[in-house]
Amino acid sequence: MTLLDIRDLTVTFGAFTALDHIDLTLDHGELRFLIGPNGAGKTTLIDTITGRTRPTSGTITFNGHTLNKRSEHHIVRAGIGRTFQTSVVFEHLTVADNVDLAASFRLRPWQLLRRPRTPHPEVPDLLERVGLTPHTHALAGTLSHGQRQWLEIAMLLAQHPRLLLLDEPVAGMSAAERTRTGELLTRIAADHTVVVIEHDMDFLRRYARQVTVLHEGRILTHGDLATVQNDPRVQEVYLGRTPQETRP
Amino acid sequence: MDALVNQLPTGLAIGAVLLLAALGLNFTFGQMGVINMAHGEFIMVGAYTAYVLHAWAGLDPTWSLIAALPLAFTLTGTLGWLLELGLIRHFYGRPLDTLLLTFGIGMILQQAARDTFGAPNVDVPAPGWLTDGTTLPGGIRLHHSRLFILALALVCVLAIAHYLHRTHQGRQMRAVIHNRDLAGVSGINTRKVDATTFFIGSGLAGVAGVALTLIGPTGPTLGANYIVDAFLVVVIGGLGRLRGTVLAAFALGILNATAQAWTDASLAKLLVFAAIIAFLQARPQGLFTVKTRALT
Amino acid sequence: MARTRPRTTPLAATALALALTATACAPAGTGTDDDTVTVGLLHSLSGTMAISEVTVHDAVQLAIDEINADGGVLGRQIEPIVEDGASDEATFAERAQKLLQSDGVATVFGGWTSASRKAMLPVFERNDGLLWYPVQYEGLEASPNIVYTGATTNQQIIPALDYLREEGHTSLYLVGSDYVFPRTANQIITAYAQAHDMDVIAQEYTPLGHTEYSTITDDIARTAPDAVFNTLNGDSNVSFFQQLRSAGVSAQDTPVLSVSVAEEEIEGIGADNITGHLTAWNYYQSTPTDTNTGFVEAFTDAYGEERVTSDPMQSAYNAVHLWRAAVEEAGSFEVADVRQALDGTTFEAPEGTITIDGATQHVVKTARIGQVNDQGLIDEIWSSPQPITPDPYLEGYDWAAALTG
Amino acid sequence: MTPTPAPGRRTPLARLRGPATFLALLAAALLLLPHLLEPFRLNLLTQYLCYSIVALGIALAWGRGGMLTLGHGVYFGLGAYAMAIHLTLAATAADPLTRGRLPQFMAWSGRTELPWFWQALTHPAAAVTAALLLPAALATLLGWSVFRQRVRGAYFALLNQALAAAFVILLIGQQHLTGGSNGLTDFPVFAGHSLYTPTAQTTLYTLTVLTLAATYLLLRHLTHSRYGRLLIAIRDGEDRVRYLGYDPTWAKTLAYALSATAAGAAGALFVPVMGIISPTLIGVVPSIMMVLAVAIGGRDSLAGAAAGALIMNTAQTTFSETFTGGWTYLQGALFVVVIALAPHGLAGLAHTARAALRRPRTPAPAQETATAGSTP
Repeated sequence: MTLLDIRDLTVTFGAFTALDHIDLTLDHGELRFLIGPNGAGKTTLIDTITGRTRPTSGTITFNGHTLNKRSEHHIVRAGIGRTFQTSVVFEHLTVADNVDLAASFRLRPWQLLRRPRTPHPEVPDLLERVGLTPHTHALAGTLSHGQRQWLEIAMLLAQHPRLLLLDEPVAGMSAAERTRTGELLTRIAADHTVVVIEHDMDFLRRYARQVTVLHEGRILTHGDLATVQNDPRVQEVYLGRTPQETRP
Repeated sequence: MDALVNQLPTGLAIGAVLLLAALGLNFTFGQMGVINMAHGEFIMVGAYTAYVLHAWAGLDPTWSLIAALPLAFTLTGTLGWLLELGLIRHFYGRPLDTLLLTFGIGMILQQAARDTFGAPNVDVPAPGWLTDGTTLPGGIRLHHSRLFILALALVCVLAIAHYLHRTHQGRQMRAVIHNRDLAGVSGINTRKVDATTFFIGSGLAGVAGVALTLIGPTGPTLGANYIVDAFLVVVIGGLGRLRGTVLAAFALGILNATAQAWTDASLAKLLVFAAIIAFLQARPQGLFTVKTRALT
Repeated sequence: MARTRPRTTPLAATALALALTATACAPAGTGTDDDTVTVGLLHSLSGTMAISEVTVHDAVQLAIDEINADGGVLGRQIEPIVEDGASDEATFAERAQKLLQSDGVATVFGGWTSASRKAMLPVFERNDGLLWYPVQYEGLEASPNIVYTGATTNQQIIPALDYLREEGHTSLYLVGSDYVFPRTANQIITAYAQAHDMDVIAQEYTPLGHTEYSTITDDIARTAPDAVFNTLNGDSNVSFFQQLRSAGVSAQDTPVLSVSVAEEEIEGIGADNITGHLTAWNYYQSTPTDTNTGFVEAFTDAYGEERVTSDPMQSAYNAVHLWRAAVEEAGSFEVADVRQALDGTTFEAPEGTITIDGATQHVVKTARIGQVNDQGLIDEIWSSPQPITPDPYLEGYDWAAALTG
Repeated sequence: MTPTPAPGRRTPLARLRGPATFLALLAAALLLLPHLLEPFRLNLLTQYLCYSIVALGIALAWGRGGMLTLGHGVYFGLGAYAMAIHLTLAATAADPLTRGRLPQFMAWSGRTELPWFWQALTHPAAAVTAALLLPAALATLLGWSVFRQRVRGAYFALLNQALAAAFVILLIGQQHLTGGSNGLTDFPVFAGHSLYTPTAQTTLYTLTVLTLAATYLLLRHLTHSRYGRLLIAIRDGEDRVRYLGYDPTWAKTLAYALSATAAGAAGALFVPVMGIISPTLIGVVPSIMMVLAVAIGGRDSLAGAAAGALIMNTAQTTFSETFTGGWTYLQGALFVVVIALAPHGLAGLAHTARAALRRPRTPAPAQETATAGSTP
């Protein structure tokens, strides 16, 4: 059953075409990896789905509703959550408050104005899931890079999205942190639809099932990891230029 | 329509003054995001440079005007450079703190001017050839001092455009603005570029100050009178866009002149403010925008 | 880094602040003892108005020094308590209150802008103090707690109009800063013009501190009025005269009569730009009286050769002498007694003999029209036939009846 | 970086300390000071406390919400003018000589009848309501329209500044409605009571202290609600907040409007206390001064901000009485030093000093902060 349906999506910035007639569908419960060299349009695609960038033409349908002209917070409320390449948690709030804030967005405005006696009931459980329980009352600004990414994932889960879009969740992580994140992802994917942008080939090999390759704003190919890896066009795209394992 | 044509020279003249005052901000605010509230006081320092050359060094009005332009540029540029070096560079990324900080600096500079030159306005006589005007056939009067300021503003714009696009340093500056980290790893000394940007931006304030002595009072609060409008010009033009600043300055100038002809100067200012709010509804980022992916 | 902070520390800071305020509130000195009498000097020594008010402050100081050298008032030396109005009306009111309540001064010399006077007025009325206000103003006021030593409208604006009419200038162009004095003055001018067959071609107001006058100067060049009546304030005059000149308007064809441009402003405007134009005051540095020669000499001796004297300075200087005369007449420093003695008090002032009119507490004075010369001084070219009795509400002028409402 | 005690884990004593200090201060301010201070000083203190109320609002909008509002003079002015217009009408009606006539400046500006918005303010209750609602309405309108378009940071600050400049021009230009640059002055009565008696001054003082305390409690409640956290989140990452499903527009508009209302209330109190309101009290520079007082006191502490306004105004009076021109240098230097070296203001300094006293010679390793929850 289709959850997200993108038809003929084009995004241009002035003379530059970032996305060029993209068609893409995602089914319920899928774990999809999105790869491609720098400038392929991966982040632009996520930005466009989440309302950060406006499509020049084409339609995005989520769960039967068109998202084209909705603003970011409406799209979140419709059930799409995302993270960013550089993690942005609220450094001056505690870890628990970060998650609590993410979990409370469905409260009515006047409910927000009340002084909370206890944090949102789901907070301890969510922190447990991402392994941040010992840091519950620490300021988010004191977390390490990996911990911040996990906090972001916890905040994302707190929103109960139907679709999670993760932009390079393991970039800059240590090997141990990657493993932990990978396992976390697998668990999450069991009951969510997840799209992951990732460069790290090793990580892909370990956790990816379905992979979509973007190149210069177009979809180059799509399939399971082995098929994609053996596609000569993909090899050319990646080998024909400098390897793009990491970004600055 | 007729009124508009009549008001065009005045509008251009007001626009040229705004442009001169705002050009420096285009560097410090537009390119670097630093709100330097002491910019107005730099303008004042430029004006007093012209005064000192005339009254203390005894140059005649023409020579003191000509000599004051480069001298004021260097002087206020150096002041700006020192300010950047001593204070502002520690506050990049905190524009609002910089704003308050430089307001304090401005207060000090203003009082210093009052103590050095006295509270009353001083006389900076314009050269004889600038105090006259020419009447065009249509009855439109061209003030020579205004023409001079317009020409000076255009020369500055061309010089800046040349610097940014045709010189090595200028290209480096644009590279730093476009992507600071990338420029840094490509071997550009971003600290040096910041300092240069601030030097030029502040120096332009000095040039504006010299020009303003031709049409207004020279006193300790000279710069403060222009600063609010000058910032609005940069906001409307779009941060860091030279084209935008030029267009916005003249648009505001003409709007002001037309509104003034239609009502009076007080209401004209209000109308202009309302127009700015309305404009920002349509173009919150100003006339010309730089797309960025940065998350704020 | 911002943090959610415990609330106790800032509250303690508040406590500290309160304590500080309390210490700052130690009781201050008292009014008079056997050898001295304290008076308040309250002008803007900082801020935008300092330009004008510092000179007035200096003139008051000069008068105090003269009187002290001459044996003081009722045998007591005058001890001035100087306060800074800081170009801010609230500060004026606040300092006036301090002078009257905490310092208990005998009288206060102060103010320049109408706004500062209006701000101080209730303070003086509430505490029954006495303020000496030295600047020409828009009239419509006669508080028993203020003595007005500058001109009211019928001693400056109306004589100026009389002069223009005598000269045959019947079409007038009005330019003013947008505040009380110019607006009121222009109302009077308009009513006067209607009653005397003169034309008011235009009335233009610009915000205080405005510097863009080319729209107006070009308009003056185009409409070619007989004269311009200028009520611009301070800085704006500089831009106005510069731009008027480059608009090609000359003093011969279209003289500008200014009521707020005195000797000390001419330096900033540039004598070149204003030579030949007219002013209306009651006193000029060049006013030919013996007292004036002495006054100018004493002033330049005290404050420097390059300093000039002007009407408001002279009025402020007169105020101190008038106060002394009234006190000595009353034989008392009490405000009620001094007020009783005000009527008829005279002083041989630099502008000539002046007398206080007890009914209005204004000063009877001669109106003078001057012309700016290329030295930056003003030459008297016309004066009213006799000293004019102050009429702040213009009750003696039929054509002004509609104005007072 | 010092850790923050978690709200839930404070000891009962710490729980008590805040409210106890607050009540002690309030009692001292209400019961002691009126007897200790001579009337003139009490009057000054009341004025300063009015600015403290403004500071509380700015601390909410700027310190929490990151909206640098350089135009709070406008909201202060709206409250002040609403009250001043009412008091002018009351003064005209109270004096048998002027009863039934227009205020003098109006007659002289050529008006023949009272403008409608003057008439609307005849009743004291109407004046108080307007003093609170007008600032709120203008701030809501302006805030909503610019926040919706995501105008923020420096742009917002500069727009506010331009608003202050335009408002002053309007007040001066519409002399026949506003009294022009002279402003409005001389207010002997309010609701039938003389304002010139010592009792009236003490009553005004009490009223100001109570308003300050109420504003403090209200805003403190808000900063401890989820809304307070949301504001901090918006300050630190407005775009990120959108992806949490919140619309920052209403949250920011609310904070801005509340802060404007506080300024309006302060303005309404200021007028009978000071006896004057005029354009120079509310223009660009006074507006910046209001913000600087908050910077000095500590932008992220409500009480610090209020104390900042009190201290700055006290210092202004004390120092400018002693050395007139030099005060400007000192003030300028003070701003530079505080913002450069103590970005959290005096409250931040006090906090650091207290922390240093409490834990002498215990170097705080960076890691410790990660488990900061248990630190007292």
